[in-house]
Amino acid sequence: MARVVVDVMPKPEILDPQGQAVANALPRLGFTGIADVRQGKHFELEVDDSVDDETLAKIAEGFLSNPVVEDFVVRRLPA
Amino acid sequence: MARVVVDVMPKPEILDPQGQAVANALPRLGFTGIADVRQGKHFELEVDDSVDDETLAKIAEGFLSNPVVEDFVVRRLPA
Amino acid sequence: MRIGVITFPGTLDDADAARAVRYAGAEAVALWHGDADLRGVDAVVVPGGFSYGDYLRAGAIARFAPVMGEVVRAVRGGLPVLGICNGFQILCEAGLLPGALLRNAGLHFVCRDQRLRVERTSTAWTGGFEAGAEIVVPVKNMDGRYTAEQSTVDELEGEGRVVFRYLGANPNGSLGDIAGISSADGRVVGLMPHPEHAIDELTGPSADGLRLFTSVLGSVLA
Amino acid sequence: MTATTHVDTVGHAAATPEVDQPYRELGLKHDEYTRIREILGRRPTDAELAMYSVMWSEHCSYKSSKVHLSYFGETTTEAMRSSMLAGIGENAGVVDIGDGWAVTFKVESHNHPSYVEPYQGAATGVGGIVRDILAMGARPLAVMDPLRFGAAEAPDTRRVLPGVVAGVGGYGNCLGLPNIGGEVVFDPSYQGNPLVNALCVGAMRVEDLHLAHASGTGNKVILFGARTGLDGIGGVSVLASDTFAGDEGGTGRKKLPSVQVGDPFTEKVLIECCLELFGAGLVVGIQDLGGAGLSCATSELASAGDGGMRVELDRVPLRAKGMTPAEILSSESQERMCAVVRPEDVEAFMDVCRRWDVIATEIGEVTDGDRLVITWHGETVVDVPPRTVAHEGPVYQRPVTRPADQTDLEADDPVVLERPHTPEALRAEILRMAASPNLASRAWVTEQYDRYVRGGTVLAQPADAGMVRIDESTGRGVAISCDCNGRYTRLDPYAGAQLALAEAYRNVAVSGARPVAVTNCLNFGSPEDPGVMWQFERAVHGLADGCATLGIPVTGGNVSFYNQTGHTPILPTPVVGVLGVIDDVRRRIPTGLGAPGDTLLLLGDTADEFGGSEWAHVVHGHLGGRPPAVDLDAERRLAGLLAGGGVSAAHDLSEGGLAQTLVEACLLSGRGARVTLPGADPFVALFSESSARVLVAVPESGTAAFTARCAEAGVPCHRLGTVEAAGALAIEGLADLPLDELRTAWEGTLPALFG
Ligand SMILES: Nc1ncnc2c1ncn2[C@@H]1O[C@H](COP(=O)(O)OP(=O)(O)O)[C@@H](O)[C@H]1O
Ligand SMILES: [Mg+2]
Repeated sequence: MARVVVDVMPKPEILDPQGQAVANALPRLGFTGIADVRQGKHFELEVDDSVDDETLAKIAEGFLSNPVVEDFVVRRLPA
Repeated sequence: MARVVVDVMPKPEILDPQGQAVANALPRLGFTGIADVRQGKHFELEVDDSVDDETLAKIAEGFLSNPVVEDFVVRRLPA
Repeated sequence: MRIGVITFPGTLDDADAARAVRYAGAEAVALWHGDADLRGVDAVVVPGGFSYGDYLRAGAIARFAPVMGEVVRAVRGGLPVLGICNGFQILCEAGLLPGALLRNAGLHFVCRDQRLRVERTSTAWTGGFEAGAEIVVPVKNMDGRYTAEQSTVDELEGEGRVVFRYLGANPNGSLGDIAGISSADGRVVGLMPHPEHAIDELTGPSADGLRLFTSVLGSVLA
Repeated sequence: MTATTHVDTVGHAAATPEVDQPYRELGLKHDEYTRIREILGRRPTDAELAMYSVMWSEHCSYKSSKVHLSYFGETTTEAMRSSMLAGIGENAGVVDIGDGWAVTFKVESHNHPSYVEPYQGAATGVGGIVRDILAMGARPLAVMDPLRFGAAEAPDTRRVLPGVVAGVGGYGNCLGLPNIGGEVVFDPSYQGNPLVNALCVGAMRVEDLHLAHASGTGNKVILFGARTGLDGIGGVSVLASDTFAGDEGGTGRKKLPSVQVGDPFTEKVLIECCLELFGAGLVVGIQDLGGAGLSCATSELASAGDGGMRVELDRVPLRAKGMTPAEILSSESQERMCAVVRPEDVEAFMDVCRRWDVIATEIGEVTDGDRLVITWHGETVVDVPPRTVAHEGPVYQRPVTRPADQTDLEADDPVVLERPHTPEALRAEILRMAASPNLASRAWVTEQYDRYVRGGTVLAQPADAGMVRIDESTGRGVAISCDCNGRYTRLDPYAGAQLALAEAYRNVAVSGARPVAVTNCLNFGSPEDPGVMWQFERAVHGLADGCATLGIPVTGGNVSFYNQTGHTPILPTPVVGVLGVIDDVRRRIPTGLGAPGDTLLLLGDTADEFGGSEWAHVVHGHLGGRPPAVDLDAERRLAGLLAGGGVSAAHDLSEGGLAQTLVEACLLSGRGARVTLPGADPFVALFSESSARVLVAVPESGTAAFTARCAEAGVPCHRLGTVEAAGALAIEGLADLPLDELRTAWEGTLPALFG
C-alpha cells in the first residue's frame, strides 16, 4: 500500500472567489502580510503497490481535476 | 515572500462523503487498486516573510479549518 | 414524439423535466444512468440535481455513466440534447459543450426568478422563441459560473452560440453573463436556469420555459 | 487486541454484580440505575447501560414533559380525532386529507448540535426529520425551518447564522425537497442557544401507511443505508475507555467529537430506495435511525410489535475499526433505516437496494419471545424487555412554580413608552421598523433554498404559508405555516402559545386552505428550573385548549429542554405548525396586494396593544405588560370567511402591525397603495399587534358582496383604500413612501449583516 496525494488547483488565470474570500477576510481578523490565497482540493489516496504513476496521472487528469479550469500535482508519500 | 501550503482534511473518524463518492466511482471507471480516498481542501498562500509559524498555525486552525471536524497541516515551500 | 429524461443517482428535477415534456405534448421516456440504452428516443433531456452529490465536482462522476456513452454517440448523429443545470454541467464535463461551471462568485446557493434574453433561436431547443425575447425562468444552483478560456468565449460569441444571457444582476459571476450555450450545429444546448420550473404560472414565475420543450418538437418533426 | 476478548456479556454481568459502572457520566441518576438493575435482576452490561442511558435521556424519554403532554390527548375530542390516522407516539402524525390521500408532518429541534457545528448541525437536523416522515411510508414533499438566533449584530450570530442557513440549504437542496417557509427571529436570549427546528411534510395513499412495528415471528430485520461509524457517541465513549483501559496505553475515545456529518446524496438515494420498497410491498415495519441510533430503532420496533427480537450486532457494516457493541448501539451515524421484512421478500428487498447502490444487511429477526436479545460474535450482550427501554423509562413530576418576576413583568406596561406623533416621526418609524432585523426581508436566507424542485410548490417564502400540490390530477394540496413569538410567551405562556397557534392558523387560512391539524416543537430552558416548568405547563395547556377551541388536533411534536446559558433560559418558544388542506391549489390566495383598482380592506379590530410588540422591542428595547388578546373564535370566523373566496390577494398582520403588512404587500406585488388609517390614533393603527387581523384586496366589483359576507360572518371590516399601479405606499395625511425607498430599507438589512 502506498499513500498518494493529489492537489488540484484552479488555473492561475481562473477567478477563484473562495481564495479571494479568504484573502479578504484575513485582514479583518487582524492577520496582515498575506498577499494572496488560492483554494483548491486535496485528495489522499491509499493505493495498491501495483498502481503505477501513469495510472495515477490518468486518475488525476481525467477524473479528479477538470483540465479546462484546473491544474493538478500528484505526489507519492514515503511509506 | 514565502509560499505556504495548508492542507485541511476531515478527521479520520468523521464521515467523508466526498472521498467516498470518489472511491466508489473509481472502480466503475476501470481503476482498481485504490483502497481508500479522502477529500479535503488545499490552500496556497503568499505570505510576507514577517509572518511567523505561530501566526500561520492560528490562521489554519481558527479560520481555514473547522477544528470540530477537520485537521490541518501547514508547510512552508522552498522559495 | 418521445423525449428521454435521464435519472442519475442524485438527480432531482427528472420528474419536473418529464412533466414539462408532457405539457409540451410529447411522451416522456425515463432513461436510467446504468443502462447503455436510449430506448429509441427522439431527443434527450439531462435534468438538474446533484448527481452523486456533486461531491467531487458538479457533473464529474455522472458523465462516466453508461447512458452518457450512448448520448455522446447519438449526438454525433444529430440527436437533440438539452442539459439543464446539473445536466449542463454534465454535458460540459463530457466534452459535448465547451467550458466549465464553477462555484458561484457569491459562494452561496442562489435560487431566484431570473430574467434572461434568448440570444439564439437557431437551435433545436429555441426555435419557437422570437429572437431577443426576454423571459423569466428560475435559476437555482451552487455552481453556475460559466467559465472557459478567452479564446473559447470569443469563439462562442463569434459564432453566435451563446443561447441565453442573464439580464439584470448576474446571479453567479458567469463570464459575459452567459446563462446557456449550444454546440456549433445547435442540436446540443446547455443552460443553468430551469425552464422545466417555468411551465405554468401556478408553480413557476411564468410559462416561458415551456417553449424550449415545444421548440424541440418542431425541430424534430421538421 | 480484539474487541471480543473484552466484551461485557450478560453472563459476565450476572457473575460480576460488584463492577462499578459509569452510569453518572452517562447521565443516569442513581435511582434510575437502580431501577435498571431491578428490571434485569442483575447489573446491566456495557451495551445495555448504553441503551438505557440514551433511551432514558430527556431527549428520547420525555421524562420531564410526559405528564404535561398527556393533556394534548385529554383535550382531543372524538370529532378532532376523526381524520387522524396516526397521532402522538408514532414517528409523525398522519392526517386523512380526503380523496384517499394521507399527509404526515412533524417538526424537530436540532438546537445544540447547530450551536457546536452550525452547518452540520442544521444539515443533519433536516436529514433526521425527513427520515421520520419517510418512516411513515410517505414521500417527503417539502421542508421548513423555523430558526432563532442571538442579537443580529452579535459576533456569534455571524458565526452561527450563515452556517445554519448553508446547512439547511446544503442538505435540503441536495435532497431535492423544496423549502417552503420558516422563520428567522433574533433575540439576545438565543445567544449561545440558537434554535434550529426543522419541519418536513410528506404524503402517501392512505393504504400505504407504514407504522414502526416489528411483527411476525421469523420476519427479518434489515439495516440499510450508510455504514455505522463513531458519530455522535460522545457520551458513550466513557464505556469504551473503560473497556479498553490498560490495553495499549488505553485507546479510549474520550476526544471523539459528538458531531454528525450529513450525506444528503446518500439520503436522496435512500428515499428513492425506500419508496420503491414500499411500492413493491416489501416492508412490514420500518423505523428511521435518529438520535440513539440502533438502540432506539431495535427497542422501539420490538416493543411496538407483538414478539421479541434477536439481533446479531457483529453483522452491522462499520466505517470505523474496533467499535464496541455499546458504540455500535449508540452511534448516531446518519442516513440509516431499519426494516422488518418477510423472509420470502428478503431477496427482492436486497435487489431493490442493489439497484440504488444502498448497502443492506440482515442483522436479525423477530422472535416469538418478549425479549430483545443482541449478540456479538455469538455472545449475548443485551437481553432486555424492549418496552422497559423504549417506553417505560422514568417519569418525573418536576416542581412547577410561577417565576417571582412574572408579576412585575406583567405590570411593566408599555403605555409608558414614548410614542411618535408627528407625520414625520411616524414615517421614519415605518422605515425603521421595516429595516429592523426581525421584520426585514428574509430573501438573503431564502434565496439559498430551492423552492422549485418537484414542481409542486404553489406558495413559498415570502408568502404567509407554504403550499404544495399533492395530486396533479385534482389539484389537491396542503399549506403549512410555523409561528411563535417568544416575547408574547414570556409575558404569558398560556396566551403566547395560543397566539402562536392563532398566527399559524391564520397564515394557513390566508393562503386559501382549511386548517386541519397541528404539530409543535416546544423549545424551553431547563426542566429542573420550576419557573421553566411553569412556562412549559402553561404553554402546553394554552396550546391544547386552543386546539380544542379551533377543533383541530395536535398530531405530534417534539420537546427540546435545557436551552439556557447558565441560569438564564431562552424565551419560552413553543413553535406551532398548522397544516391546512386546499381542494384545488389553483384557488390559492396569493400573498400581496392584488390588481390596481382593487379595494383594500382590513379585517378584524385594532386595539392599543403593545406588550411584547416588535415596536417596543426595536424602539425601546422593552419587554413587559400583556401580550395581545387572544380571540380564537374571531380567528375561526376569519378563516371561514376567507375559505369562501372572493379575495384577489391577502396578507396577515403580525409582528410590526399594519404598517409592516402594508410595506410587505406593496413590495411583494410591486404595486402601490393609497390608504386611510382606521381609528383615531395613527400610531396605534400602524404598529399595534392585535391578533385576528388580515389585509385583503377585493376586486372593486365584488366589494359590496364581500363586505356583506363579512357582516354575516361577524368579521369586522374596515375600508382602507385601493391598490395603485404607481410606485408608492401613500398613507393619507401622513406619508408618501416610494417603493424604492421602502425596498432599500426592507431588503438591505440582512445582506449588510451577513452578506
Ligand atoms: N428560515 C426560513 N426558511 C424559509 N422561509 C423563511 C424562513 N424565515 C422566514 N421565511 C419566510 O419568509 C416569510 C416571512 O416570514 P415571517 O415574517 O415570519 O412571516 P409571518 O409573520 O407571516 O409568519 C414567510 O414566507 C416565511 O415562511
Ligand atoms: Mg411569523
